[in-house]
Amino acid sequence: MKLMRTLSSVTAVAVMMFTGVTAASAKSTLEIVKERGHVRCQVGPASAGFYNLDAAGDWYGLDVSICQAVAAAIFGDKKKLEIQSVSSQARFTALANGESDLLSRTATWTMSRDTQLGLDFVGVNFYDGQGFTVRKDSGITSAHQLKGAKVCVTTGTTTELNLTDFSRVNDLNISLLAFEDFNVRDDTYLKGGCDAVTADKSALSGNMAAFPNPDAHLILPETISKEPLGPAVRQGDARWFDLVKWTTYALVNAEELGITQANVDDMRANSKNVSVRRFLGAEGSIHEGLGLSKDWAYDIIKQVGNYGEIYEAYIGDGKLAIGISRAGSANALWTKGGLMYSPPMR
Amino acid sequence: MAIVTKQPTPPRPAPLSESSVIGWVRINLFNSWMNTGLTLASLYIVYVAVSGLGVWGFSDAVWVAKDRRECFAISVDGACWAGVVSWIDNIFYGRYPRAELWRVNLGGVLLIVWMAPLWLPRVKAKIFIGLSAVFIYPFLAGYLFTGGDKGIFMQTMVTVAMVCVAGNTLHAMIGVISGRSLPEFLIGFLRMKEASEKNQRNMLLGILSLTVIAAYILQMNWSLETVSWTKWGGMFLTLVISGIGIASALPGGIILALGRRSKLTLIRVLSISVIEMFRSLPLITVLFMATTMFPLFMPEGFVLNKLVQVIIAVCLFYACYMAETVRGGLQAIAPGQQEAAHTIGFGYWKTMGLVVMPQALRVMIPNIVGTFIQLLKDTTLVSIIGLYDILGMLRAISQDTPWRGLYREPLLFGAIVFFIVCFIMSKYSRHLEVKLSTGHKTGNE
Amino acid sequence: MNNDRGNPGEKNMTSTKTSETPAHLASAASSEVIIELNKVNKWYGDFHVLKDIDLTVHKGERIVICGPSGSGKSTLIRCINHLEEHQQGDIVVDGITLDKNLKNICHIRTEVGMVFQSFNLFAHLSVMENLTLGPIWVRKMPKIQARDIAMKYLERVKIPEQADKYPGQLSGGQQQRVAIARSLCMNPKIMLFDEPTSALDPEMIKEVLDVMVELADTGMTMIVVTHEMGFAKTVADRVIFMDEGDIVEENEPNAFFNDPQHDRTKLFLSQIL
Amino acid sequence: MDQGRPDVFTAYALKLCDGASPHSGLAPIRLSYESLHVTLWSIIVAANDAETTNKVSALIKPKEHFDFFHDERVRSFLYQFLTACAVGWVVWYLVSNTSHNLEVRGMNTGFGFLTSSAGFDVDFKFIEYIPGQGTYFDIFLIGCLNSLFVSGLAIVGCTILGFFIGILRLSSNWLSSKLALTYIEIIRNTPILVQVIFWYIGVFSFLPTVKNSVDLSFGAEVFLLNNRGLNMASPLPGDLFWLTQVAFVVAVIGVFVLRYWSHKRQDDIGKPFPTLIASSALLAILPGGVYLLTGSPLDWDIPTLQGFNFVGGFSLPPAFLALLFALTIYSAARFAEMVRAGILSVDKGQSDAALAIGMRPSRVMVLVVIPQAMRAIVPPMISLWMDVLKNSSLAIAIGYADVVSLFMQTTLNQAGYAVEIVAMTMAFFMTISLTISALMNYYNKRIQLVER
Repeated sequence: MKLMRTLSSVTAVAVMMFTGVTAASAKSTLEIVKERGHVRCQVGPASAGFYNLDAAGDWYGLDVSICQAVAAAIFGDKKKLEIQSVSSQARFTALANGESDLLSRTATWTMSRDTQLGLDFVGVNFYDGQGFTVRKDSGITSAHQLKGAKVCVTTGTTTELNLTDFSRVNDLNISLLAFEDFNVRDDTYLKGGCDAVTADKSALSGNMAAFPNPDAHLILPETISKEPLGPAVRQGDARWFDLVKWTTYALVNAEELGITQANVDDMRANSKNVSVRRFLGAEGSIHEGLGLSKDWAYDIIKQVGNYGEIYEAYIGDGKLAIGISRAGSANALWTKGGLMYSPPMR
Repeated sequence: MAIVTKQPTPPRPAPLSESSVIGWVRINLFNSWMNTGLTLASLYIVYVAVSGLGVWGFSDAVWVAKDRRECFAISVDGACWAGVVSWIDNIFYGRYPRAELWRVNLGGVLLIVWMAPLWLPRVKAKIFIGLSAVFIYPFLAGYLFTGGDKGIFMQTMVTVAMVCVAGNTLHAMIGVISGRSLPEFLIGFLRMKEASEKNQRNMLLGILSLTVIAAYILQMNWSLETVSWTKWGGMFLTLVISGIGIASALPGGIILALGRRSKLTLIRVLSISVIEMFRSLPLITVLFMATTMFPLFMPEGFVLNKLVQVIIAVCLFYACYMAETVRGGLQAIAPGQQEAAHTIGFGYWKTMGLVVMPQALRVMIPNIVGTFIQLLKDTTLVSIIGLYDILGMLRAISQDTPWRGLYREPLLFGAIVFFIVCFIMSKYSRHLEVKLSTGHKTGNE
Repeated sequence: MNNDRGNPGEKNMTSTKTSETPAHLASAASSEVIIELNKVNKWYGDFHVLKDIDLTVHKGERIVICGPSGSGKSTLIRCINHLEEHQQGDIVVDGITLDKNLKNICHIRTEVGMVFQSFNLFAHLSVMENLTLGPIWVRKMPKIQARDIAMKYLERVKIPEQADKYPGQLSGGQQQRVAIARSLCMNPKIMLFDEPTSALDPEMIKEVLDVMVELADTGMTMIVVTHEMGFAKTVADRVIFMDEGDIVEENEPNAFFNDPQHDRTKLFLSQIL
Repeated sequence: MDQGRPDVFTAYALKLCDGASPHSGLAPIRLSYESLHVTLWSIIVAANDAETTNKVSALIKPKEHFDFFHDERVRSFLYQFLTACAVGWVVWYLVSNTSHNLEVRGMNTGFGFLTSSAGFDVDFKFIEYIPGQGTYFDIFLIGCLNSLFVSGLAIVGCTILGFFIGILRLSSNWLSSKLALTYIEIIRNTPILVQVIFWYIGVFSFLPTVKNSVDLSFGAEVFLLNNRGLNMASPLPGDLFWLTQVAFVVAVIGVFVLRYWSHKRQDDIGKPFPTLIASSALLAILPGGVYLLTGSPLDWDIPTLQGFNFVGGFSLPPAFLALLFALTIYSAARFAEMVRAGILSVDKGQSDAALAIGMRPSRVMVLVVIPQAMRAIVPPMISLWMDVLKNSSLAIAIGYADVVSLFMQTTLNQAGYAVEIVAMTMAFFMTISLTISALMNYYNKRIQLVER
């Protein structure tokens, strides 16, 4: 009997020791994060341009930069960040039950998600739309010519829904071929297994870059769905919601004010523009509302850079980027015809 | 009249056809038209496999390249192993900080040192070494991997573990050299042989407490940087999950197997229903259930991280597998053993603990190794629910921008790694089966 | 028991050999040779098991082979019905030489019945099915006729009431007798016995030996590997002593037992008598 | 603490009452005390079942004093009571937490969602389902049917292939047995998930494009294999077609009658009747004749290439073919080992005896060795068939629409209701597994050797 008793107690203790369990009381998320010493950010299974792993084991991408910005804002150090990757099927439940503080993984902001799944979308950091890639030699120039075609799609995401709606609305009687792994989807498409591939246009152009001969394919002009992608937080903590929202706006605002990672020090020291000084904390007290230090914006831009720099580094035409040009797309600044707009920070 | 042969005829060597190669080939490969057909078909299959894979995988494979574009440049249809080579650290250690990799390697070396005495001849008290490896090593390894500040409990357990591993290694060396155990050696060394039993014991306790205090002081200022579980990954994470899985599946399996055989109706019905339920479910549904339901089971604010959820699910699932192995082992033990134990006055738990279970364990060892291989292979399923184990990492290579679209080579590399590990272990379990000359067919395979 | 095959039923009980006068070696030469081994050699890998064995057996003759274990006596009789393959020399059974030709081998095996030390009854078939399996599938005999023959031989071995039992339900002695009946149902010319009684306890040995003695009286050619010297004395025409792959001594029974020539035989007889 | 044996105890105690104490020669004065003892325990004994222990000494030792704790029936009752309380509390605790958490998170519960319409389309389905009108329950049904379809085919495939490779493993041909061994070792030592993905990526991306599909039906354009799947013609029954179906059923009954009659005839005159040819002739002529008489009412919906894709006919997606292939190959390797072990477990003497009565080796295998080997093969085969169903859940890795990927992933993702969806999926797997094992256990008992 003794043997059994010691056995069970030891295993119980071992399990407790491993969990790093924090019994959080009803404190605010910011307090929990500060107490914990790092931000827990949740991304999905690796997706090029937004969040994927490099050979050294570090995460990089647009969504990862958002998480780094939040960490920089709170702790002044973008490294105080723990990134968890959650499968698409458990992503919303993982956020809802407190495993992570911020969900930043190309989740489309839809009404049902915003109202039914216990979370709030803070804003849009990337405007995307679902499109089609076809072979140039197939002669298809518009999505409406896809009558009776077979289209490859990845399962478990809204792309499936949008394709079915698009086919039903234009009664194209499209038959879909669903894949779990996008590699296999593209491979089947390249081998002629389907006539077109449908996904968010950002992913389409990113994958096309990796085709053996990218210029034999083209992305159809039509966008069959609106895909506003943005980070989301748990419902019920307005202060934390504001903090994340204004961090994302800070990135855009910095680009509007022309503040870049390089010139942020000199801008703070001797810029004459009042909104720049107020933004970088040289004067005024816009930071109190968020419960952060006064040079929260300075830390963000110093360590992460503004929205333009992030976009070019991972999405645009930087070394690690997937080659989606920003000019003329919805992701350009509002001054350049895009939709990226930050409310005044004063 | 009797026919008698006086001298025995001398033995002559076997005729040529029996041992010559041509004879052997003729007998074994081409002795009937059906066999000839089989041989030709087999030769064709071997040729196709070797030439196809060989050419693609080796002759025009690219071993060093900066990114996939360069791979295409060097050889379009060859294998691009460069991606796998550059991702080696991720594949084996996941995102564990590269500066801290020594801790993972140390943990592995400690386990090997700790378990080695079990295979060395003339080492006594192997049961203690085995049990300490299963119950005390996890604390030392746990601290090594997670690091961070140590509570009182953690400090004591780390001290005990350090003393244990030092003692075990010393004990094993002495055992191999001189065939004696550590206490006997110490007594002889300090010429206390003729001293009374009592102060021999006091002396040993004295030495023990001295080492414990020394170890405690040693580990006081020894602190490691915290590495959160989210950074664990690759083969390291697979081994952690399957290691903890097998370590807790055994006791769980024993309890469930005893429950299944117990005379108390309620306990029997409960254990049977638990075992049958988990044995009829696929592991993937149990993992999904764990990731979606466990958070709901937790009280308000109590957050169970995903790795623990997965480990609990794997332990529950494999405890039921192990229960079947244990039941097979128990059935292989002759009922006479139990009756003999009863006749000398043993109660139920003593009979089980001291007579039946040790023998059953000996019979089950090959099957336990078999179940461990199954567990190791099944751990790859955690990649489906988002943990970056070895398979998760291999599938992530195709996302990394320089290696976009590279997914065949990593998958093949993973298959080869698993084949090597599992093949060696299955050969070892067959060797164990022969060595332990376990005639009993437990048939859990 | 009639010897010319193909004539169903056992009307004419003529047998070329009168059973009441024990045939000794001289008169056996008159009847034709049924088994002939010359210069037969066999190896297990490179262990030389049978060394230049020469043996001729006449129709109706009863041979007993004895010797220490490992002397190759079981291998010898297993070579006769090709359960073991010999590498050199040739074996002629009932006029057919044993070689790689499967048809010949099967033909010889139908003429040669064999009884094993561990009975080897078909565990998944009842006693009746065990007995009728051969006649139906090998001799292509109608089921009813096969059943009659089976019942006849079950009565011969005195256990007709066990017909519908399964081998697992019978005692060792009963199983061995069913095994003998199974071989007899094939109407063989020769019966081989490979230590039929060494796996039985004492009182069962007697009931099996009685059946064998009665079978010998019907003039069946028999080669028996056994340690039952009593059986050898009463029934055998010739006793062969083998040692380390050689036929050391061959003699008719009372000469063999009363004054053995070879000292190896003397030593063996002193140990077992 | 030892396992008491209540019913023996009571029976024994009763014997004591009528004075016949078999063992320790108790003095009769104990009598009254024992009867009191018996009545006291009747309630507790009722709660226990008839446990057995052979601890005879504990029973016959006369009870000097009424010792509450050491009496094993009390103890066993206490244990069960404690376990019942513990389990009850844990279940209550979990349920209360779950319901509380569900409310806090605003996640909806109840099975009502099964009737609400599902928005997404399914690419491979047996029953009619239009996205938008079809309900989540239809999705669950489609998922279950797809799982059973792939598992059923895989079970048949792996049993046949496994048998063949098992026999090959034992063949005298050294090369083919070694080849079978390498195949088994490779398959058993790599994770099945890697194999499923390998089959999906490796093989099915090498299939030809739609334009030059491989015609498996020798030019009749009925079976077409390409990398979009296997397209085949689906039958469109005309009005009088049911007559042909009836004729077919009659033909099948005819075959059984013929087999029975031919066996009887073989018993009488010994010459076996060529049942095989006769029955196949019957099966072909009777339904064929009726079909022609009723003006061949059946026409086939042949898949024709229109534009990009085949229209008409029934098509199996590549994910299905990959999963079927992976499951069959993986389970066949395990089954081959079982077949080999089963055949080796049959004592060599059995084949010696069969050979000794002149049987040809092939007939020995069929009549003697394999029937007995089946006894050793069937029990592990039961667990193998259940494993095939369980492994079919790996479809989620390659996107084949089985119950786990359709219901447990996509539906859970769209609609929530985690608890209900998980419960329904588990219920599906448990019912199927338990039915397979119950059926096979029944078969297993029937072919058991009759032992003494």
